[in-house]
Amino acid sequence: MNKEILIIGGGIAGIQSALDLADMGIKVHLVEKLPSIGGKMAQLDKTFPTNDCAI
Amino acid sequence: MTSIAELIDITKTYYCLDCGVCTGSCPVSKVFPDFSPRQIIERSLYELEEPSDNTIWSCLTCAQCSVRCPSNIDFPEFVRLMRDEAHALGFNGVLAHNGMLQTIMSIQTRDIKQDRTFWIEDGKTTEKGEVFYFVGCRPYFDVIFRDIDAGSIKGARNIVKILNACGLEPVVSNDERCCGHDALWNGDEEKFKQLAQLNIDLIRSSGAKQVIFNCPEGYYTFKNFYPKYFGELGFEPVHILNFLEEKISEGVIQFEESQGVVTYHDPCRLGRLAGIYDAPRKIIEAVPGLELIEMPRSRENGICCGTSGWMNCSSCSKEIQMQRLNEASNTGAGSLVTACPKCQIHFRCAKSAFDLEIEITDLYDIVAERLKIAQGS
Amino acid sequence: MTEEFSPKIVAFACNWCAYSAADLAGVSRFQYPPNLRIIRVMCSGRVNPNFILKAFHMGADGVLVAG
Amino acid sequence: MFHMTQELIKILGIDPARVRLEWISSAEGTRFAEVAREFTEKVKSLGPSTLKQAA
Amino acid sequence: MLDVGRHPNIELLSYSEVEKVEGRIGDLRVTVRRKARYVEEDKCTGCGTCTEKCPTAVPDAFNEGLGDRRAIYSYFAQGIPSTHTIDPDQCRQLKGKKCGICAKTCQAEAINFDQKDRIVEIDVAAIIVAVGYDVFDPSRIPEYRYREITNVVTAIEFERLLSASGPTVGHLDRPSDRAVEAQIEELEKKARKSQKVLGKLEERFGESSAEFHEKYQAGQYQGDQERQKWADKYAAHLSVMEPLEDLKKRAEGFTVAKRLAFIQCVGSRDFRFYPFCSGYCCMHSVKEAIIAHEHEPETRSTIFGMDIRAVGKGFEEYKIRGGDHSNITYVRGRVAEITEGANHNPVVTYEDTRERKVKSQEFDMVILATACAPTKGIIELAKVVGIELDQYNFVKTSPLSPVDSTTPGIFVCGCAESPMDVPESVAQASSAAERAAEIAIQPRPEMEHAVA
Amino acid sequence: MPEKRDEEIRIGVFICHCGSNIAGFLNMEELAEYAQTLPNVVFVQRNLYTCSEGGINEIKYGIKEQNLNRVVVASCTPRTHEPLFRISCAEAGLNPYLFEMVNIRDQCSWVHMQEQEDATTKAKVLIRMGVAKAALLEPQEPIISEVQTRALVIGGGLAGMTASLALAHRGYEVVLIEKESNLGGMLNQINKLGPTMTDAEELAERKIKAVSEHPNITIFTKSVITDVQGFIGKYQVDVETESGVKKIDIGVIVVATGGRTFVPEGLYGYDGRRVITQIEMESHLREGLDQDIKNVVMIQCVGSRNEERSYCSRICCQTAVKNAILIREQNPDARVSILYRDMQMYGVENEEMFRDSKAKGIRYINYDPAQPPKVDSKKVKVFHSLLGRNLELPADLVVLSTPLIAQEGAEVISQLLRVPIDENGFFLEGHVKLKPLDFATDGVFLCGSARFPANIRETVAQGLGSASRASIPLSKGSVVVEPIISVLADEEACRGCGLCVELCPYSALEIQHTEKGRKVHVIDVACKGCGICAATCYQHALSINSFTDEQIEAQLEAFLGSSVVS
Repeated sequence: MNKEILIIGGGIAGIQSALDLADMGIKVHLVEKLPSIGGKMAQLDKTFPTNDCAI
Repeated sequence: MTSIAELIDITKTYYCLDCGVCTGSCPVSKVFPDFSPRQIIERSLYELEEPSDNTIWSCLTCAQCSVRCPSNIDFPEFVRLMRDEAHALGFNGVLAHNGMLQTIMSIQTRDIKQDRTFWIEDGKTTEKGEVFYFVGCRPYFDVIFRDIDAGSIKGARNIVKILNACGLEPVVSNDERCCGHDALWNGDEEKFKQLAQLNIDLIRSSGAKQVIFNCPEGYYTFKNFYPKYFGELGFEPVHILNFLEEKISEGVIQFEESQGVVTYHDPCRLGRLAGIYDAPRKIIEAVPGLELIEMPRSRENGICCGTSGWMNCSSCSKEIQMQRLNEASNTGAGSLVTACPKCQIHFRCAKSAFDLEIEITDLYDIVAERLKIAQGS
Repeated sequence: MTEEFSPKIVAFACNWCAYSAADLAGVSRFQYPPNLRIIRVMCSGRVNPNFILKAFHMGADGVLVAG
Repeated sequence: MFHMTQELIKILGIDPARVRLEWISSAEGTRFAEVAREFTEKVKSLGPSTLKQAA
Repeated sequence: MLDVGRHPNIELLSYSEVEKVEGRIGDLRVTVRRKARYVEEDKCTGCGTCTEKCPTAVPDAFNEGLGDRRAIYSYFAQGIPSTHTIDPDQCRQLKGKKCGICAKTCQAEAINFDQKDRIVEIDVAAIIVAVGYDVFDPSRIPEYRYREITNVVTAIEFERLLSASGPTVGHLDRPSDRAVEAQIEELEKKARKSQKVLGKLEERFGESSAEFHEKYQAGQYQGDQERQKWADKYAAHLSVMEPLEDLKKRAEGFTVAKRLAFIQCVGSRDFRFYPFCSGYCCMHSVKEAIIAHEHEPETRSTIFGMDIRAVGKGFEEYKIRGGDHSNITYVRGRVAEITEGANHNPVVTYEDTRERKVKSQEFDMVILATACAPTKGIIELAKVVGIELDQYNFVKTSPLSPVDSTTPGIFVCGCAESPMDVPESVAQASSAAERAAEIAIQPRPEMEHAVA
Repeated sequence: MPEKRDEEIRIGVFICHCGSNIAGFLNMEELAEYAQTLPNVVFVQRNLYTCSEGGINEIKYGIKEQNLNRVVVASCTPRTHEPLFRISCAEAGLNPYLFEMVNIRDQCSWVHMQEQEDATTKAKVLIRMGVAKAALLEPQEPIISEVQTRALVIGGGLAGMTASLALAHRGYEVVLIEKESNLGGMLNQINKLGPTMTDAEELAERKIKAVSEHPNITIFTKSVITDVQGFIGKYQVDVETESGVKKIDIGVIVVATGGRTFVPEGLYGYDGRRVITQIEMESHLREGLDQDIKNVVMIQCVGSRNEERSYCSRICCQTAVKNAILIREQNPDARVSILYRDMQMYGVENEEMFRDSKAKGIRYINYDPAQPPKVDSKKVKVFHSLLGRNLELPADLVVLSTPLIAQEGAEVISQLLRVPIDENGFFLEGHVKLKPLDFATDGVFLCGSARFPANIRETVAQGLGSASRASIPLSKGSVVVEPIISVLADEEACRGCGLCVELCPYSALEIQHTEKGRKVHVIDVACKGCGICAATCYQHALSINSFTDEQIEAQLEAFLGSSVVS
């Protein structure tokens, strides 16, 4: 059994860390203080330089 | 005397980002497009700017640039040090009134017997005590600017009246000297030091623990430059506005009903350089019936009255004063209130020259005339 | 035909883009006419030209390909 | 390829305006509704597909 | 984002905060407060019926206060989890008033006003701090008059105005115009009400209010108390209608914002606030200007900055493309002051440092590219987790171990470490995952040899 | 795949009320009645919330009790709920790919609130379309492919060494190949690393020692890859080493080939002696600067941000500032001026170093690219655009900041690995924002200046990050892919033309030489099921599981041929 990891913050960085670890088979606890994850990135309309959607 | 290289190190002007905030903020640049604090600094970094260059005398040292400078460059201080060096090399700015005011300052460095308390009349003052009222140059101004009705003496009387109303009998002395502010900003550090020393000795000998100012320049100079040159003073400079604000909140002072709409002009030394923005406004608002309207450029963004240190009273000064009076007039206020005797003189001068509608009022006139002594005090 | 003409429209929608946009339209309650029927594909690249032709052949009045 | 389809349709006597290609990102719920509305109106204005009647 | 919600290895503790961390690397015990949502997470289907019925409107934080949400809400439409939340500071029921409409509406019976905060304890081997950043509050810069001039907004506010899912559904309506429109709506509501009252009176007396009023003013109905009331009502109605008509006339002239100014380094590269460069703002502004131009081809943008920092892959090209095809002008100069001109237009005063001239220019809107500020909670969190911060309150690291905090087993990534843009954050997040995995992975028996 | 066509098709339709979100706007009774009439439908059930535990149990119950072999749920969006329902089917013993979802909420009740009758009709058609597709669904099995737990790292610079060490530390075998005779890459050319002024030589030595001593890492220097076959988990790579070609089985590949500095031949009088590049400056500083050098002028953006090379190379400004500081440290009297266009000192550390350099006496002069500086003997003439005047700066040494450009041989590697490079020759990641360290092709990863110029901090972060990404398939030991992928449905029909191979964005197709001739082969694990191949195949040979032509056409037919729509 692998040990578990805690991630504090559910923005783009926290999400990416969580997915990487979870995909490695490591159990992750993702703590976010707001009601939903997504962080600032979710507030962005589109991202440069490709102008595609942010989420 | 400091070399340019030392001066750059002292003021850290090398942090300049060449961003142009100073030039964009500068009231002088708006009138003289060639004047640019940023460029003066950049030139000095390459030794292209010399103390002999006239540019440094145009600065109003109003600190509009320095409070906005993202690199915290104290441009007024840079200018002051440059002027210091220029003065030592024999260069000076264009002195207003043929340098008469500077001469008066110089005379005060001597061993003289002044008669500057003639105005006191029925005010209660003393010769020794806890509280010293530093009157400043009002007695001289009153005479010099009688033609434009500077009302400087009236202002001094008002202060004594207010202090008396609060139960204080301040020390007022014939031996008071000019605070040295203008000498400092004219590049004459030596004169400043002589004047300051005489004042410090006088106040110490009076036994005062607090020195009350109504002149923003005196307060600013005592607060910042006296300790810088002379260390611990042994007494505390207090501005009358802070004193008044406290008395009002304590309920010691109240005002009679008044009416009218006024706007308030923040003097640079009082606002940007001493951070006193709220007190004058609270005082005006404490007068029942008096309405305060703000000008677009107020508080941190308040503009200079156009002249400083009795120097370079140029077309630029007049232009800035016109702008300001029009701005005040456009608010719909009947009167432009200020708390600095010099701002008042400059505005009155401009008003007389251009025949404008707006009144110019000393804040202490408002306070003293409507003063209502609280019961029992 | 006395009734107002109500066209039949086929919409091929990419799962990741237009289909999720349609979901968002739903969540946000944006109203639009009920004529269009979505066929979900994993990518608009899946839409063979023949699908479009066949849709017309079968009687579609319009075809929307939304990537 | 879409272009090709449009050309074919034109030759087949079907108004090319009956086919439409749109890029709608996942954040553009409004645009989806807008396109749906516009396109429905457009097709309505074109009337029933002639193909249908012949068939 | 969706993947996080349904990954079997991820336990999502949203609406939660870390309160305590004990132990050491490889063996940490973490206490987490799960704040009460007053909605049962396993019952709520996220259908949103409750929000339609909730009577309490609250400024919507996700939309930077530019729109409203309800006291029961989902943080944003596509949010994960889709579970709704009741804002205890705003909910009428929770504030002791009578309401409970949401509970009545919810067929899933998910509303639970008695829910309490829960404390959970988790044992972990390592922690990754990814708390991001806060947007610098530009009202700290008096010369930009952010609070006084409505058409001066932050870049993130502008982002919501540009967004199809935002409060203006992507139209660049100016905040000053939106305020007038809100006023019109308000007055129309009042007008409808008073019109209704007048309607009844008109029916009763069989003449229009206007006709009546003319006669009344001519002195016809003196002493008639009923009619005097009518006259009063009519006067009240007019006092609503007159400003309403004025506003409506004004609103006729409203168009979307077309002249945009973007101001760089608002709070960044500034000794008064944050001396560092926030890294992403220049490109963020370029992007916003390009998107604004896509929305409305007449849009002209001016980007005011010192160095336009276009250092990422494709960024310089993107910047130039913006200039060539999206009507963007780049001016070298930091804006000295923003004042308010006619029609609520912000006026920007600056020195064009290349032309060495001070200019003032009027815009429809000004967008402030605000600094990447450390989060407010970071100092407290650093204490709880036991890590050092740098002089600005970012988590301290070193260039050769860019995601290791000063405490073994605690890692950091994204803007909690320092300002950075999205790809750097993503790359750093993977690095932090790598470092954490090194601690979490228990070597399989056949591997033990290799690791030793 | 078992042929199940003979079996009787028994479809169960579950219609969700979603509280009142659907039931409040559609006539649910009518829907259920209508569903009952559809071909192959043997069971119809309505639920308040199909996704609730009760709803799920009813699906399971239906599968068992009603012998359902297809399940259709008419509710919300498959984007959020399909996985849940698929798992539920599987738990009841039904192949999860015999499930179909119909979205009557997001596409119907919520968007046609005012037109309840039309909305109900639309919902009927949507269910009819779903049922028609469901009847044609085939069971699918997840695709599982073994992964060799060995990584290949191409490039032995800081990025490659960091990635290798991380992977090796995690217990995986690493093969590290370097085309030069020594590891270290660009570190070998650098003096000190900003902003902490770490000694590059010392760092390189430390890293090389760690890599060389690690039992899990095999190093081949003076080696290049010459052939790559296979796909994620199962690559066969030919490495040409000094001792001949080695064939190595590899699971994942990390590209860390770095970049190289542009040599400014013919620019500003570049001669490598008095006018040099920053990288040449590094060796001057390493050896100790000549004390006669009193005036140094640096020029930024030499060979970059121009017509020919439009990008900003990200790290040259940092390098210049760092070297300027070091020059002043060695020759405290030296005047150093940096002529720049934009100082790209992004972030916390860079801006800090920039500021400090000013306090240390470095001076910055902004020049306009339209009026570039002129380098004469012993001086540089420049128009200071922010002062509006010409300056003449004495110069004993002129240092040109040139960009990092794509590595030699990057193109060859891109062809061998079938991963793209951008217009500047740097490798093109899977997504510029969201997948900076991945390629679109699974199994190949990217870090360091091979992607784009990166400083030390960024290089280390990316090295670690790419190790994280690469370790995911390694840690699983296998790759599991949803079977919604392309299949060669009609092998006869395929002529091996290769059009699909070219168009596939994920390199998931290849041409194989079989007994029947050239045939396309789908690399299951690499396929994302986008269907571009199936849409373009002239021969109709390729199909997509769960999105077959027949299924899509059945949906079309169910819609357009249906009688319920007037």
